[in-house]
Amino acid sequence: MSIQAKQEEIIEEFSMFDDWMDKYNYLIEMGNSLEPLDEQYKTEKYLISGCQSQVWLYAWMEDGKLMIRGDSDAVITKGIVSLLLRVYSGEPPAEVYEDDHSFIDQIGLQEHLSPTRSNGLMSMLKQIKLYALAFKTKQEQKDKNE
Amino acid sequence: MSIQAKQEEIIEEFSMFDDWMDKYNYLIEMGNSLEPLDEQYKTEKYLISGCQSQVWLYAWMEDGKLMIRGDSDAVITKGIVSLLLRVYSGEPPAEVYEDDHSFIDQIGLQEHLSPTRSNGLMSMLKQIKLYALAFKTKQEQKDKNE
Amino acid sequence: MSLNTDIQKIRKSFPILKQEMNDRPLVYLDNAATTHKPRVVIDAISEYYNNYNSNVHRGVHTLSQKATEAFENSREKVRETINAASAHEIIFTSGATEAINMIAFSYGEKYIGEGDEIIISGLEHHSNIVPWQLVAERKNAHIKVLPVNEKGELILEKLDTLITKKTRIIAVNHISNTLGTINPVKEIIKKAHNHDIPVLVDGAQGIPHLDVDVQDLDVDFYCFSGHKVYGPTGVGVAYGKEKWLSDIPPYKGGGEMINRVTFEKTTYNDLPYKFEAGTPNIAGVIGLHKALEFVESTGKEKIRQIERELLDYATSQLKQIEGLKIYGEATNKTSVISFLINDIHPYDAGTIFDKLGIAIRTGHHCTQPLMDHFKIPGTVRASFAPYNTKKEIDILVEAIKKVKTMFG
Amino acid sequence: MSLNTDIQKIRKSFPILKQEMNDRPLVYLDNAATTHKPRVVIDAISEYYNNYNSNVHRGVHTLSQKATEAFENSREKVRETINAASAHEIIFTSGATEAINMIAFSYGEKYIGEGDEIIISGLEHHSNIVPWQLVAERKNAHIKVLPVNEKGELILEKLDTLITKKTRIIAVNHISNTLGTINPVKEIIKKAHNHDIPVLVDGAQGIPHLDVDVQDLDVDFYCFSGHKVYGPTGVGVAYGKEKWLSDIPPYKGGGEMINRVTFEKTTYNDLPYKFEAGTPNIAGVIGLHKALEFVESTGKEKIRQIERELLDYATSQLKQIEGLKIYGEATNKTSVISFLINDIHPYDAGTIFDKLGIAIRTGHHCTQPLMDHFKIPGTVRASFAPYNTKKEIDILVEAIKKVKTMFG
Ligand SMILES: Cc1ncc(COP(=O)(O)O)c(C=O)c1O
Ligand SMILES: Cc1ncc(COP(=O)(O)O)c(C=O)c1O
Repeated sequence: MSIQAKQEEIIEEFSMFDDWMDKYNYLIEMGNSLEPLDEQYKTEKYLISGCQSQVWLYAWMEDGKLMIRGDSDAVITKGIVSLLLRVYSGEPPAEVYEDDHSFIDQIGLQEHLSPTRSNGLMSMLKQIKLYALAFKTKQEQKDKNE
Repeated sequence: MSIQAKQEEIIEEFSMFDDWMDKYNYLIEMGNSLEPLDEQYKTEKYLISGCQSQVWLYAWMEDGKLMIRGDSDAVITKGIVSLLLRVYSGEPPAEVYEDDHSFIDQIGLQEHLSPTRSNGLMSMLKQIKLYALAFKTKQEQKDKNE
Repeated sequence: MSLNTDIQKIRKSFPILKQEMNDRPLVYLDNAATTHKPRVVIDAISEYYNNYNSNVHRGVHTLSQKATEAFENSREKVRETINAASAHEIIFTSGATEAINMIAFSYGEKYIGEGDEIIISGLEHHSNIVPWQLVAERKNAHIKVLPVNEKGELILEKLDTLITKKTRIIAVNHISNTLGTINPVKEIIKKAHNHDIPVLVDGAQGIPHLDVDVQDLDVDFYCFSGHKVYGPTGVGVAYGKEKWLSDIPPYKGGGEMINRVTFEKTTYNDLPYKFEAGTPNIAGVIGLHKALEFVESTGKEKIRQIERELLDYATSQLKQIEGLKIYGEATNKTSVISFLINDIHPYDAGTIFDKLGIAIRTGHHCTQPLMDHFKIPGTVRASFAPYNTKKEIDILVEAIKKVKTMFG
Repeated sequence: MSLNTDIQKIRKSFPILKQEMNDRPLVYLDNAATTHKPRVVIDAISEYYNNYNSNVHRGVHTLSQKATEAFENSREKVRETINAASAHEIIFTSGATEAINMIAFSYGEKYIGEGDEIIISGLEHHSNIVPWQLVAERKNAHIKVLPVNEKGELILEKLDTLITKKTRIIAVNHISNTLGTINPVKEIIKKAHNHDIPVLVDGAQGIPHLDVDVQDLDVDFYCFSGHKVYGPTGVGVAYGKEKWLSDIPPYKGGGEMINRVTFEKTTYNDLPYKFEAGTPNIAGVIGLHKALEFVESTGKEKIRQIERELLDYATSQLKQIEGLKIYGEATNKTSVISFLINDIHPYDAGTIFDKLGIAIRTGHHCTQPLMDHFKIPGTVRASFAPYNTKKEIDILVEAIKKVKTMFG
């Protein structure tokens, strides 16, 4: 499924919720079912700064796709990590890099987008884009050299 | 003439002025006719701090009376110095020390009394009282010893 | 009068309390971070700008005189409030943090050298830790820490063994912002003075709740912020005994703090100006005056009585919630409750509280070493002011139950 | 539109201008000391306290988010105003004085050592002299002074001979507060950078009058105060190039400026927070935003045009008064006139001006070395803002004539 398609799916899922409680309960559910990050990656190196809770994001390339794993010590944050992973993990880095993450707005989590939010959704997105850019550049270099 | 009498005289003089201009012109006149302080006393030691203009006050005892001379580089300030000298110089230090300088209020110069006024009328009064206290104490000590 | 009548009367003075947050009536339980401002404070600031805005000191004109008088009257009000011996022992700063930095720097320049020791406590706010670390680093001195027991109280007996011939100063807060513990600063000062060691008390949380008498405490330095005692942001106070303030070098250089400047040699102004370089926060200082008047007219005794009732009520209600653990159970504490619910992350809880209209602080509250002591990443902290109500505590209790279910 | 129509429109924004002083309409000519505040600034402060007062950063709740957003939006506005490359190069301080002290301390800690040299100019305000003297004293470094000519201009050619291999920094103001001289800071910076020497510009008087583009100037540090640019008291800005700010150590320690605190080791937060210890002047920062918007919507070009006309008119009027001497006749100057009337003491003149409703500054204007240069104790200084009128200048001229008669 493309980034676009996955985002639309999520928007549809969230459109079913009438109130914030249901939405947060869903985020919590997703947070609780997030596959835990291997302890070896829960280090300073993978820590996203500027969050009230700790968030780690780890990424690598597999068959030309950007693979991401992440974790947090707070459940709502884990839920958000889970959303981001669902959308971006397994996609070509170039597409991840170019996406405008407008779905966040559309599922009513725009309040989390403010750069001053201490949950760091903005920081997470930034980190994912940085990973994408790094791998994209690497790949382009490789393609050129071949 | 007693401190009290001199103050009453000044109050009467000032009561003749209808507006601030006449009052200030009188202060300026007094300032201009103030006998200049001997240069040897225009030093750091006799300088009153906290004034926008420089003010020096020098005092000594003569026949049991507190004698004061003073000067300033600003004329209005000199006028005020002149007023103070007229009232306090030549009087017994104990009386100078105890006077409540209420005449300042009554001649409409109360605005100069604020401790935050940078002309330092308050500082001048304080210094005169300090001189009075010092000489008064000295005299009392002497009287005791005799 | 009943408690609630008193509270309702106080609430009327605070315009912000009519606000909603997330479509619910605002329940503001973040008073240890900053208190709200009564109308008199807000009006005093507007009035200053509308009627007599002017730079202070050295201005001959009436506007400047008016501003200067209002500014200096505030200094006198602060003096009276903490019963300082003299108004020139009151230095206006931009806040408690700057006040502590100023003393740490200036005292440190003169009295702290290589190998010397500074004692702080395990309960301190970063603002009373990092300034000392900066001095210690610059001077090659050491920090020693007075430890905390499981109830969140200082272990006073340990002080005797910490004090050595190399101890140069002791810095401790009056009240812990995270736990609410009221520290025995008078005893600490007495012990310190027995060894001729001065004491700085971080009164950021002390001033809003306690009667502070710096002469009775015999404290050497006392620092606090305006914004935590119903006053404006950007203004604080460093009180110091005259003998110290005249003795230690200035902190910042600039306008007002000098007597005479030449390129070769500069002489400093008298106290308090020696420590007040540059144009001060005039509006802030004037607002602080009104805030202290507000506290006085409300009555510190009344404030404490309300806060005590709120604390007792909240504590008993929270204790009934299974899985809720309160951090900080000092015998002598003020209206702050830090807690955790099961193993729910404070951030998760805070997010839901916010949705329910409750403004509450979560995290380490700038006391990471204390969090390390309890081996937790942070807490949820409810802190009460005399405009809070029992009903608001009920709302908090309901919210906690909801959080428990959501993350259960 | 005529000049006067423009001025009248601007005047309407400033509530204080309706005040009387000593029973006469207030003629406020003390704008270099502090400017008045437009209604939008005063209202923004009340609005903050009435609607969303809260401590900033790290608060999960909506109130704290709102305050933080307003606070950070102001930072972005400052960035835009001076065209900094990045918002995190904008450090909020309590004023220009603190900003300069901060840079002098932090830069000095890292880069100034024994025998090193600091160049300042003969036109400096005490706030850009004393901080460097304090650093020089601590580090055993020396101050060298770029001299001033009789017109009150810097003698730029002398800079080449002052710069040596030991020069570590050059600090100079953008505009002299006493004389109005606009200094050739761009040339100074170019010369300095040829020798890899950074430059701090004291922009306290620059920001209200000039278009400042820190990237175009290529200036390393630029400092100013809010209260001199129609903003609140107690807030200022230190701009620094990222490379410097990340490089130099923090100035104050406390909340917000840290990343992680333990008693053993503390790591500092990213820019700009590393330099913003403690609760900032939130209301002040929010008010500054509105002040900069006010300047923008009025138009700097318009402001300069009005000020230029007022300056030209006042200069020509004052020059016609016999015995009046103007200090500061730089070719490139802003709306400040310092003068003396015969040998009448500035204090005497100021006292009479005050009685006539004119708020004007007298004294050394915190530039004693400059007064020494001219061998005078002080001046009378009239400084104009775009809300001043030609009529007010006429009132000043009449007052000067009266002063001449009274002390004649
Ligand atoms: C040129 C200059 N530099 C620095 C300052 C200091 O500004 P503040 O007193 O606002 O810190 C001033 C203000 O008088 C000034 O005119
Ligand atoms: C105990 C304590 N000390 C110091 C501070 C610092 O105060 P400010 O941030 O107002 O400078 C605080 C505020 O959080 C505090 O609670």
